[in-house]
Order: sequence, then structure tokens, then C-alpha cells
Amino acid sequence: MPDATGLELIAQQVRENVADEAVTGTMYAREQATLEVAPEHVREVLAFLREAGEPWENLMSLHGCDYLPEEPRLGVHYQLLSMERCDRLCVKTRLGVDDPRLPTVIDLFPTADFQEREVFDMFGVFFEGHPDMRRILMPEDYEGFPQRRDFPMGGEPVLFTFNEGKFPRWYD
Amino acid sequence: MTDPLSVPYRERERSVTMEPMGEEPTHHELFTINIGPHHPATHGVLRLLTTLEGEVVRDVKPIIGYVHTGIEKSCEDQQYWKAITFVERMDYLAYYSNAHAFCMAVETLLGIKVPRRAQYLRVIHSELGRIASHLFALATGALDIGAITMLWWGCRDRDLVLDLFEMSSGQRIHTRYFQVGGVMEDIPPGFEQKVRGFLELMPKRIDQYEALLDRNEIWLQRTKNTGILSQQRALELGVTGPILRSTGHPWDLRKATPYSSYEDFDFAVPVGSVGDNYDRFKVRLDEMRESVKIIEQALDGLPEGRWITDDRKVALPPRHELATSMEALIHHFKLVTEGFRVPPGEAYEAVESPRGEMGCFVVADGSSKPARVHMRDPSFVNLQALPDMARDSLIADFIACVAMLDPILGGVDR
Amino acid sequence: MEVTRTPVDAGDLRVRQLRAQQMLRGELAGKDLDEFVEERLLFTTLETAQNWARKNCLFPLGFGLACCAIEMITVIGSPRNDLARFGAEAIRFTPRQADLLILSGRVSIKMAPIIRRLYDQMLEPKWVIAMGACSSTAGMFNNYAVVAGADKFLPIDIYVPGCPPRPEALIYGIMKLQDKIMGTPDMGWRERYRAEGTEEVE
Amino acid sequence: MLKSYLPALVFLLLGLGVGTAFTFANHVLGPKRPGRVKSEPYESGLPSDVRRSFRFGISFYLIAMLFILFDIEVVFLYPVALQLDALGTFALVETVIFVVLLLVAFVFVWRRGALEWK
Repeated sequence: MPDATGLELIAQQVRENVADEAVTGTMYAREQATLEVAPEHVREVLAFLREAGEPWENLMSLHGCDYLPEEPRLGVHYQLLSMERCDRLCVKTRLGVDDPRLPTVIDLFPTADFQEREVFDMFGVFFEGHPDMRRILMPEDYEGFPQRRDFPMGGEPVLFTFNEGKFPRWYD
Repeated sequence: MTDPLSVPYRERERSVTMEPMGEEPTHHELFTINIGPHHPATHGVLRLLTTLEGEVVRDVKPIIGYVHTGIEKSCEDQQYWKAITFVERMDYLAYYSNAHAFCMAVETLLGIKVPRRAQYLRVIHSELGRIASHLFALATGALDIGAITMLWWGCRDRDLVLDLFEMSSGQRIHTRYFQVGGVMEDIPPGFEQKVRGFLELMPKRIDQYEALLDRNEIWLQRTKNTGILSQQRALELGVTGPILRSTGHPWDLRKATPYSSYEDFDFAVPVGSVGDNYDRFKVRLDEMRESVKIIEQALDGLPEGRWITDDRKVALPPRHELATSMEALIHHFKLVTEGFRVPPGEAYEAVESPRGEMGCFVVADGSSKPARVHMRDPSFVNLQALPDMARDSLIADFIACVAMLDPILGGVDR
Repeated sequence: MEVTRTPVDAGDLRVRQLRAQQMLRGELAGKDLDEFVEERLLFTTLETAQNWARKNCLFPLGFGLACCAIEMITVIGSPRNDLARFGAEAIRFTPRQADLLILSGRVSIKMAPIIRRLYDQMLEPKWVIAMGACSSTAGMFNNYAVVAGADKFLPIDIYVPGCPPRPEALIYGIMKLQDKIMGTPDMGWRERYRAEGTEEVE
Repeated sequence: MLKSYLPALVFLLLGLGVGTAFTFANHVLGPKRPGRVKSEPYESGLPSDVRRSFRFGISFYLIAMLFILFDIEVVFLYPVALQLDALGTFALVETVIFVVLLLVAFVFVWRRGALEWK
């Protein structure tokens, strides 16, 4: 794991090469290094990190997250891995929920194809430039993004003796 | 007049069909069919929309989601130690790896240390799970290619491993044996002798599989030089596990980032050369041999001591203490009713599952329920490599590719 | 029908062996022959014979959904607990040749129409076993993506509890199904569930 | 003369009888519940749009013809193999010639490359 100072160095390099306001924060807790990036510069930061002095050439996982109480609700995480240095770095962006759009990273990391479709299917973050932006897990005509925290859990209320009478059996 | 048979199939086909040929693209010969959700060769409910030209597969489009059970959403509604049961049901052949990744992520968030004996027990059960998973993969993989004996042998030996799981945790599959902070129960007294008995038997059985398949001409022709994936393309697609190692890249998380005391054992990482189906089969076979070595070393060096952490905030106090000490009673009550609270934070921990890197990303918001659980499933990512393997190959080779890719649809669809 | 075992004393056995040899040589005649045949005849109706044949020759449809499928394949594939003892190990993958659908695993909302189509295309008379908690009820996945119990869109004959149920549990389920087949197999699901008037309009 | 053929006739009738009995037993005994979905083609559980006029490539046809050709050859060898000692060396020479003739056809087909799948 890049330790705290290593993370600051990376943040510094990104600020110089990509844009000053690209990095909005760095967080280092329990040997997990996370680099927070502004949504507009995600693609350039990832491209830079891919060709940086110490390259992070593998994107292991791309997943979404919903921090409901906090304001920019939707978060998209890019777990980068460098196989030479056996090092992991997480690049995180925070998006509002009204019209979440992000540029796709498919040409940089082809592995992002299915994972971007899953983030779109579950959280509604639209990735521009993705060749086949459709739902991957839910049926095509499903409304709503299930893994947002305000989406109801669904399922049936469990039958007990006290609420047995409330729910009609399927055959009556 | 040129010799009709030497003209390649499409040109010859062109002259037979009635429609005016011209430079019109030949796609009208292509025939799209669903090797759909219910199919013997898809190892579960995977729908492969394949465009065929006669017997040659031109394009494959995997369509998934047919067994999506919203496990990640259900985990957000459960306490931490109840989420282990949900997480285990994702990749239902490597349930120990799921639980291991989730427990490590929560332990990183909690900042607790797992005692050495629990780490060794986790290694023993993970490696036994790896053997069972590879056995089942080879059994159904060989069945797809036509060798049904491998199914009987594979299931027979897999039952031996499941007996060991049943002895240590009481259940054959989805044993819920790993607990946050260690292992649920210490292993029963007779467990070591039974595992040693199994370890003597297993290499002989693996030699039998090798004798059955390795010199079988049909098997060699069906798997050699079919479904070749270049190492560079595999790395681009994020493929990990036996498929990446079969292309020659020795990336194994147990060696690269040793977790849970894997650095104490020396074992080799089997690596293929060409990256075709035969190499994947060989890598899985040799991995089983390596797992046997790991378990032997783990059993020899099994330290004494606690099988779960002593931190009473996380682990249940032993029963007899409840009668005497008040604190144990309070800890017990707190844990059983509400579960332990995890300080806010995020953690991503990865584990080497039989199919590749199984990563678990947990976000904690300070309550006793995880805010977000995401499992980076190896089959989900490896499935993207299927179109690259199967393009311009015959249907028989395409089925061999799916068999050797060994996708577990529970993990793909989560 | 319960099975009563009566001890066979050696003397009587010897006599029957001799008589069987005589019959084979064609020396039995008259009353002895009638008695010999009378003893070995089984009077039954065509219906019971038909049920007995169906019961002992179930063709399960190879249909694995999720974790219970691993236990189902272990039941079929592993020599320790084997379906061949019940004549049901001939796994068929096309619904056209299968008459037993074992729903092994969780039924998601995307998969439900496909299962219903498979059920409709299966041979008559057909039976369904809901294996495991997830297909009997939603099991522990009581959420947006899982159909709470496959009996919402399929008539199910046997529910096998367990997550996943042990191979012996599935075999016990199949034995229960065989008893049910000996009972009233031939009623289509519409008669059995009094669901007349739900036929699809042609 | 007819007497010696009686067993063959009975055997033939029995075969026909049992064969038709099995094929029509299902029709007679089995419950009949036609349905719209039941008559549609089965495509792994999905509604299928495979039309009746499905054209497949010529290579399939080629392989089928070659198979029939050499299968009939084997069928002819069976009776000879059974009665080889009764027919004596004459049958042996006859069979060798027959096989060599077909071997020529096989080599021709092999050299023209019809056996590889294109």
C-alpha cells in the first residue's frame, strides 16, 4: 500500500500533471490509500496514473456506492493495482444524484465494460462513450436503480400468526 | 474451371444460394441463436447469444443476470456477522473465499488481529475449498467435453472433502465457518487424522485423473490450441486466476500480497505457456497438488491457542463464563442483540479464490450494519474474456472454452 | 402399501424349486399347473401398472439455477448417494424428454418467465420439486430480485427444505414424489388445484 | 420350403408389433394437454424465432453423404463376416476387392480435402 506520504506524493504529481483542482482530497486509513478526484478529471487522472512514473496498469474493480446522508450522494470507486509493486490504490469520485454522468474508461481498461454496465444498472451513473450502455443484471425494462439506499428493499412481508389474516392467500 | 472443393467454404457457399451476390455483405448467412439460460454446457444460467456461420462461431455476447439475487442489497440490511451468510452464497463453489474476503475487510475496518491458529485454520479450509472447487470444475468441464468418468470420480472425491467440512462445521456447503476475528469453532479432535488420511489419498487420485485425461487423444485434440487468450489481452481484461496463470503470468495473491499467514508455507504457483484450454486444465490440476502441500504444512505447523480473537467487543465470550462474570454477560447480550459496531471507514481486501481475485469492498457508517458490501467476483470479470477466446472457433471448441473458463453464475450475477 | 416379510422355511422352498424345474421341462399339467400360475399372478388395473412404471422411471430435467444445483449434481454424479437406485438418473436437458423439473436454486424475476416456458414445454404428466429454501419461499433473499417462492407461477408437488438440502434430503423428496405418483398422478395441475377456466385462449 | 422361413416371418411380425406398440402406447395412454407454448420451438427457454426454412451450409451435407457412403460399406461386410468359413476363400477375395474399391474412393475424397471442415 502506498503509505501516507507516498499518497501525498501521488496527489502532488496528479495536481501538477493533470489539473490543480483535479484532486479534491486524499484519505489514508488502515493502510488503504484513497485518492478523491473531481468527476470532470477522472479520465485524465486515470490515464495519467496508467502512464505515470510508477504505473498503475491494472484496474481490478470498478464499483459504485451510495452515501445517502452525505451530499454528493453517488460514489464511483476505481481500484487500481500495480502488479510489479504489488500495490493497491483507490481512486474515488463523488457525484450528485440528479444527472450522474462520467466518461467511460473502456479504452484505457477494457475490463471496465461489464463493471460500468453494472454501476449503471445498480446506481444510474451513465458512462458516456460506452459501446453498449444497457442494464446487465436486472431485466432490460426495469425501472429504478435497485442499490440506491432510497430504493425500497422489496420482497414480501414475512407471514406470522399475528399478521396472517392481513395478506390474502394466492388461491382466495 | 477451378476445383470446387478447394474454394473456401464461403465462396463456394456463395455460388449455391439463389440471391444476387454482388458485394452485399455475407451476414445474411449468419445465424444467431441463444445458447441460453437453460443449457447443459453453460454451467448455470448464463445466456450466450452466439452468431454462427455454419459450425464456426463468429461472435458471442454473454447476457447475464438470470440468477441475480440482490445479495449486496440484502447485506446492507443485515448485521455484520449475519452478512457472512449472504456473502457465502455468491460464489457457491468457493464459499470459503467469499467469507474470507469479507471477514478480512471487516477486520481491517475494526483493526483487530486474528490469532495465528485461526489464520492457519482459515488457510486449511480455504485450500480444501480450493480442491473441492477445482474437482467440481474439472468434473463438469470434462463432462461437457465428453469424459463422463471424470464426473463420477470428481464427485466421489469431492464428497470426501465435504465430509471434512461437515466434521469441522456441521454443514457440507455454505458452512459459515469463518467468523469476523477468527473461526467459529475449534476443529474437533479427530479432524487432523481425517485430513491427513485425505491428503495421502488425494495425490494418487490426481494421478488417476491425469492418467485418464492427459493421454486421452480425444481430450488432447479437444483442448490443445483451442480458446487461446494472449497474456497481454488477459491483463487488459482484468482476468485473474488459473486463466491468467495459464497464459504464463505467475500472478497469485497468496504469493504477491500474502494474507492470513500464507507467507509461512512454501508452495509453487503452476503456470501454463500457451494459454489454451489444455493449460487451464493443467494449471488447475497442479494447483490441487500445491494445495495438498499447503494443507500438510499448515497441519504440521498448527499452533495452539485461541481460534478466535480475544477482543470481547467482537467475539462471543465462552458459555461457562456467562455464569460467573458480569462483563461477559453484557458483552454476550450486546453482541447477540445488536451485533458489534464498526467505526466509519472503507476497506478493500482481496483473496485468491479458485477462480481468481475475489475482492470485498465494505463501507462502514458506524452502525452495526454495513453501509455497502461489494464483492469483486473473478467469474464476473473473467467472463468478459469469453468472446476473445471463442471468436472464429468451432462450436465444440467454444463449449470447451466455457467449460474451462468455469464461470460460477452465482458469483457473476450476485 | 406396507411390506410384510414372512420367513420362508427351507422345506417349502425346496418344493417350489422342484415344481419350477418341472414347469420349465413342461412336465407340470392340470391342477398343479393352474396352482403354479395362480400363485405367481398379480392382478392389477392398467392405472396402477401405469403409475408403477411412471414412478420408477422419472426423467429429471437437468436444470441448475444456483447452489442447490451443486448438491443436485452431487446426488446424480457421486457414487455415494445415487439417483440410479430410483431409476431417475437419466438426466435430460430438453424439456421434450423430461417429466420431472427440479427447481434447484433461487428463482430471480428475470428467470421466472423462462422457467414457466420450460414447464409448459415439458412432457405430460409432469411434476415439480422445489429444492431448497430459495425456490420454496424466497429463503433468506427476501428482496426485490427474487420471486418469493416458485409456487407463485408454477404448481409445485414437493418442497424440499434446506439451504442447500443434503443429498439424502433430495432423495427423500423424490421418494415422497414416487408415493404421490402411486396416488393420483394423472390429474393435470388445473384439476388438482381446482383452477378451471384458466386455459390459455388459443 | 415356406416352412423353414416361418421363424423369420414370426420374428419380423413380432418386431413390427412391439415397435408400433411402443410408439403408439404413449399416444394412447399418455394424457393429452395441447398448449400454445408447448408447440413452439424450444430454444433454451427463450421464445424462439427460428423459422421453418432454416438453410444450413453445404459442408454439413457433404459430411452426411460421406458418412452414408462408408456406413453402407460396413453394413455389407456384416453378413460376409458371419458366414466367412461357410463361403470359403472365394468370399474373402471378393470382400478384399470390395474394400479396395471403396478405399480408392476414400483416398480420392481425402486428397480433395473434403474431410477437413472449412
